[in-house]
Amino acid sequence: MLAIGLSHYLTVGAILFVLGILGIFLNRKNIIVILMSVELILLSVNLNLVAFSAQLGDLTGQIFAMFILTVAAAEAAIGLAIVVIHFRNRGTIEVDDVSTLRG
Amino acid sequence: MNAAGFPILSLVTFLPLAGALVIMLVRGEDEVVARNARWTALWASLITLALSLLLWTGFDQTTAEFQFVEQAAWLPEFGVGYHMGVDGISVLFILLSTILTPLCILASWESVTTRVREYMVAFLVLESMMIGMFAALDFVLFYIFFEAVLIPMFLIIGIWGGGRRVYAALKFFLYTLAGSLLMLLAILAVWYEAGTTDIPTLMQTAFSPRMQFWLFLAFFASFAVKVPMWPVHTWLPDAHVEAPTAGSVILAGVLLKMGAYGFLRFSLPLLPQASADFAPLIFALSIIAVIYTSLVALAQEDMKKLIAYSSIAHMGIVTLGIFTFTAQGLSGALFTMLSHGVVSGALFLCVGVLYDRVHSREIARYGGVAKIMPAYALVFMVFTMASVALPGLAGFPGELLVIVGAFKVNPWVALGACMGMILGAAYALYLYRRVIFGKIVREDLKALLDLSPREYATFAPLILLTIWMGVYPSSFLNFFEATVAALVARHEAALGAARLAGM
Amino acid sequence: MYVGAIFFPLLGACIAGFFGRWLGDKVSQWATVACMAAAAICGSLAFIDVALGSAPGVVPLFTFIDVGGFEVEWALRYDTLSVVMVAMVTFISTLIHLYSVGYMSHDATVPRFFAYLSLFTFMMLMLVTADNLVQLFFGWEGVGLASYLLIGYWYEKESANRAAMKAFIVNRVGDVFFMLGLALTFWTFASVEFETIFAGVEAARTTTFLGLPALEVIGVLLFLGACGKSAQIGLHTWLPDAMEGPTPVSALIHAATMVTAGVFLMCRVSPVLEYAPTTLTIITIVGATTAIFAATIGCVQNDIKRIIAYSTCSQLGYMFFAVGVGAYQAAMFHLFTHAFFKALLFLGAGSVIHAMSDEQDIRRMGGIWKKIPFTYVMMWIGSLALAGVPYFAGYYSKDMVLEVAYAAHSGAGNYAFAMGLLAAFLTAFYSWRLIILTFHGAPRADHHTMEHVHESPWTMLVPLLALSVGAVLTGYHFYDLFVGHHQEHFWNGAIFTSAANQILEHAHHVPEWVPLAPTVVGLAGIALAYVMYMFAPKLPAMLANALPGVHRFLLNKWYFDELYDFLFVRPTQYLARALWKTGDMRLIDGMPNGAAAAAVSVAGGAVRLQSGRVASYAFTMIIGLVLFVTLLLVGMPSR
Amino acid sequence: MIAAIAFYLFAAVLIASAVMVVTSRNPVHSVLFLILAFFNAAALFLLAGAEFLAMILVIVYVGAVAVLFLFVVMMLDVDFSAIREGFQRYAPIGGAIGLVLFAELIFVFGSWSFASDAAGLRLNPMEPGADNTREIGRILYTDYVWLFQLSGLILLVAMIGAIVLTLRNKPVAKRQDIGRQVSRMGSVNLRQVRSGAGLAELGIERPPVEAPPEPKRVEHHGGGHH
Repeated sequence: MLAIGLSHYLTVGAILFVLGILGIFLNRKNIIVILMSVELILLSVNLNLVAFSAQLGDLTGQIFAMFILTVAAAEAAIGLAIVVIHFRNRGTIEVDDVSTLRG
Repeated sequence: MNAAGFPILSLVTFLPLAGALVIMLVRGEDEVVARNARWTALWASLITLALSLLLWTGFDQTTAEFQFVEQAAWLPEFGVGYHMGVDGISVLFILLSTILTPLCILASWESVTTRVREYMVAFLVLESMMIGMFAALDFVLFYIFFEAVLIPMFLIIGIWGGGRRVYAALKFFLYTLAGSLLMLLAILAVWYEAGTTDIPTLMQTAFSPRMQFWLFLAFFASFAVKVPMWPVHTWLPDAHVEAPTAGSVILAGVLLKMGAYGFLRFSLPLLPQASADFAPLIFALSIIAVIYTSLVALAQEDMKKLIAYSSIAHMGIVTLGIFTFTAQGLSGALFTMLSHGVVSGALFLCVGVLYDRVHSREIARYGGVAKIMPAYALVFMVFTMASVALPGLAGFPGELLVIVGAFKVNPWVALGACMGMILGAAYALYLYRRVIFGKIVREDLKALLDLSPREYATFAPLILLTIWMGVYPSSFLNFFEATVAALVARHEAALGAARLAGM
Repeated sequence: MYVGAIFFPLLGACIAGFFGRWLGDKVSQWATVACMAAAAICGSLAFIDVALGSAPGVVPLFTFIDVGGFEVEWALRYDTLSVVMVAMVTFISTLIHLYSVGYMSHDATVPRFFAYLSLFTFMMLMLVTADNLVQLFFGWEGVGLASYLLIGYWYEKESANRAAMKAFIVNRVGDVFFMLGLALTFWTFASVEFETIFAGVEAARTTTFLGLPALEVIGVLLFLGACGKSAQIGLHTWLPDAMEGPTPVSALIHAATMVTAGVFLMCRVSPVLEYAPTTLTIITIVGATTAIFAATIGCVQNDIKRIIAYSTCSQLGYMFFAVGVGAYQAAMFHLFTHAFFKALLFLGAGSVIHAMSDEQDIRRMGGIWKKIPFTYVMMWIGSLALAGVPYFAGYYSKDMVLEVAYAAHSGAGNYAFAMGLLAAFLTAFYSWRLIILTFHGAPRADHHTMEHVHESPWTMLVPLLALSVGAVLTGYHFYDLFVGHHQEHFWNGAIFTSAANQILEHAHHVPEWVPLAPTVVGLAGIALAYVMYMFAPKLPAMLANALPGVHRFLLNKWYFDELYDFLFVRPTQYLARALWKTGDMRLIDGMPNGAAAAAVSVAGGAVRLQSGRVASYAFTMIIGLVLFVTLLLVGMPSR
Repeated sequence: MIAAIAFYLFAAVLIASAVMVVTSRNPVHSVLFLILAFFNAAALFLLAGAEFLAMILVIVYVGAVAVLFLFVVMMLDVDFSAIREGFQRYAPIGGAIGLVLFAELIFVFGSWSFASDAAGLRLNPMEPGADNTREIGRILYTDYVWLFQLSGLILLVAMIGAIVLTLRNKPVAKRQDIGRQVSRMGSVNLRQVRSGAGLAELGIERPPVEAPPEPKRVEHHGGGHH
């Protein structure tokens, strides 16, 4: 029980993932929290990759995690930029109002 | 290289295209452009007509071989080539196209006033594609022309048509396209099987019965829509009603023949077994078409729609004749196609004459026209009678031959076709009676003018043709006699071989 | 000469039809008359040459159709049968052209009328000189066209248009059978040329078609075709209505020539019929029924032309049953004489109508015999010939027809004889009913009309006179040639009778009361007419009141029109509408249009999914992910 | 033993803070909890032996991303109470979906095992005793150099994108346009100005206003072609 194995990491990753998804549902109006939830989800993925990497002794997982990190950072930057200009234009960050995409 | 000594078929095919190019280059004020476009189009089509008459004189009627053949490598690695040539089946259709086009241009001389240049370009392109389709001896080439015909016609209906033109044009386009896509599949299958798309080569190729079955269905889908056969005919009345007069003329005169031509050119020689197997189905559909559409025509309130339905009935006779596989039936079908091209085209022109004056196609709107337009009444009478297959006029020899041919195969089928004759007389005379006869009740009709010289010029060749075809049909029948005989012989040989193989 | 007889009328038609507007009424009408006269001279010369001089021949023109053994030539066949018709048609047609000059003088479009009339004559001549069935069909349909045009000549009259259309379409029904018969002939004999057909009849006796003897089927089909043209019962409905046309038309087409085309056809194909006994029986029965049926209707009609039309119908019945018992010569003889006296009657009636300012109802005539004595006499002559009073033309031919029917000694023959006798009685009765009501008694027309009653111009009277000569003399004069002892030499093989068929011989040896009977019943009919309309004018009304059912039945022409209307016309109209509105617009068009509409509505639904709310998209993605994982799990192979 | 306790501790804190991230009412708190979550995740990475990644997580996520979040949240004047409406409405469906997903994930883990030849299929096996950072560097700069460059490019694009998006181009702002300055032609007169003279004395020099060009005169030839 006390030996920490792969499954422990995976369980933690799964919980984190579900929490991230829950976060999207719960804060469906607040786009900032949604972005944070996405970060959580990505974190859970990273956790899984690292866990597998450690278990198998294969560095590829960590390399992958690094790339994910990069993309996550870029995503956060762009996402927040969009939030900022949206707020600047509309005065709110409520996602429900964003429906001009409907066409 | 061929009897004429120069590539006459390519010349005839692409000359109208050159004319279209010239028209497109015309610049200037609208008025000038329109006038130039009209004259250029007329001359281009007349020169094409003159050239195509060389086909008439130079054609050797005694052989079933392809003549005036031109061949050039195109995609040799795929067995696709530029191969043109005519035999007895196709040569007269080229002539029909070249004769009808100048008449159409004449007929739209005054009635088309907007975008004249584009209209004339569309017509010349249309002519070019039609001729190319009838002359093509390569499947891919054929398919290209076959499909390309759609585009100018689509534009002609969609731009210069009547009130519901967009609906009609779309319906026309979608129906035809849906069918021809299946044909594309079939062509691919044929190519896959035989490794070439050269039609004369393919005619020597025997396909397995299973393959024939599917190929026939695919071709059938395409050609049946084009003919059109019941129950995929409903695009035709709409297209006819909305199309401008000249568009209707070409549609009825040439475009409908493309389907039947396809049957003759591909289904019969390439797929003899499947053709024989499917003949009962075609008979049934044809008879339904003849009786059903004749009845529907009887109830029409729109002149063009009535004539459109009558076209479907006549094409039913054509498909019936083709699938009798007798010399009489085939010749009759070919002759009916030609005569129908002339007669129904002329009928649409007749409607156009009234439409240009009154701007209505409603039958109830007219009555008593004979009183003020006696010459017109006579012209209309000639074509009406030709349409009901009165002996001595163009419609009769074809219909007679088809019925004689059908009688051998199945007397009841012949009886069905004959029912069409009765109903045909009924709807045609009913139309004539309501439009031409009776008392003039509407004031505005009293001021109508009789035919103008331009209209005389349009109708005169058609009347001459109608009478010529009726009185001396053998001058036309001789053209396809050898080809039809060869076709029948090969068909019977193929069936015989299949029967032997079956045993 | 042979070609001229046929093509002069066409020339006349073209002159009047195409150039009438520039030539004027006078020139064009006289041009057609001249052309017809030339044709008549050629025709008569041909008659002398071919029939009397026994020199039949064929004048080939050019190839019509030649497809895979189906060879048809344009050719003029001159044998006795055709030349009799040619002579008669050209002669009567010339007279009627002449008559029309007077009759149509007040019409607005005279050249058109003459063009039609000449066109009709040309077509009729093509019909009778045809060398093959297709050319015959050309003439057959051609006369149909001409009759359509002529019936509908006054196209502003709705009833005329309707009658014209009816005539064309009813004829078409018959033509269909003709065409089928033609097709079967071709597949039986491998030819449609008469020469080949007649030569091959013997060999074709064993051929069967659908289990029936082919010759019988051909015979019945051609007979049905003839029924349409010759207005036999069932397909007769167009003939009375055809009286909407101008009177010369009625005389030419619907009495003398076109309607007899059916009889001519039957005689033409006599070699085939000779081997089709069942067909002959059918022909006999139909012919006899028509004879009596039309005669009964004729007795109660009030329109002067309709009465004569029904009488035509009835006389055609006579001809048919003569054919039916195998006496083609007798049929031709009756056809020949009938043409004269029936044309005379019609033209006389035309003269009456002309005099009465276009009044056709005999109930509004009467008391005019003193004012138009010439016409009156002519009508008498015509009626006497029609009723078969001795020494007039009809006497010889009708007697002959009834004698052959009696001599046939078959069930059908006896039926035909009885019906024929009864019809002869009725014929005489309604003829004199017509004469008495028209010419005698108190004038029933209004004062204004009566003042204008006048004899017709000479152009109308000359033809009457010429025809009356024919009506008196043709019977006596041609009896020997047509059906008498010289008949074999005269016909010269144009009519084929098998060796077993000795009906004409038998007909000359019937019991003595048989030739006498028609005369007796004819006179009785005349007498009855005098009693009922001259001496006791109240009697007809009483009779009609006593038997209202019968009277109405006859007055409504046995309800044939109503029956056809109910059986064919209305269902067709209903079906046409139903097929169009339901079949085409709802079902066939409904499928693609429905598919398009479905696509539009699905797309509309899909559009609502695209709300533009990012959160919804995110939800959808997540739900999709969950579903995807579920799918993976379910699809994962269990271990 | 110690490691196990540490794992449970960090994992518990990680999950707890993640819960707080998604449920806390104030986004500032959310961000702070997010930072806490990242720290704990980094600790877990450390426990798994991925030291380099753990450091990167702290530096990049905590140092850059989370701070960026914090900036934005604090910078934008958002009425967060309004935004929280509907929080309850979607909780059940979110919970249900989360539960299903969680159950599925657990189910996957439960019924899953390594392939027998997994060890042989490794691309970059760790050598026992090797330095994690050194190894990663070695691989990253050799085998994955293109991908590495690409990720750099992505970051560059993201940076440019963010700048372009948020750059305010106010029309009133004054900017120097060197091109216009250079291309300016001699419309400015140089003049000797007495030193010490103010604008009030001299007035503002403006370039002379050009007179509008005269309309072009159309010449009419006598009898041109028509």
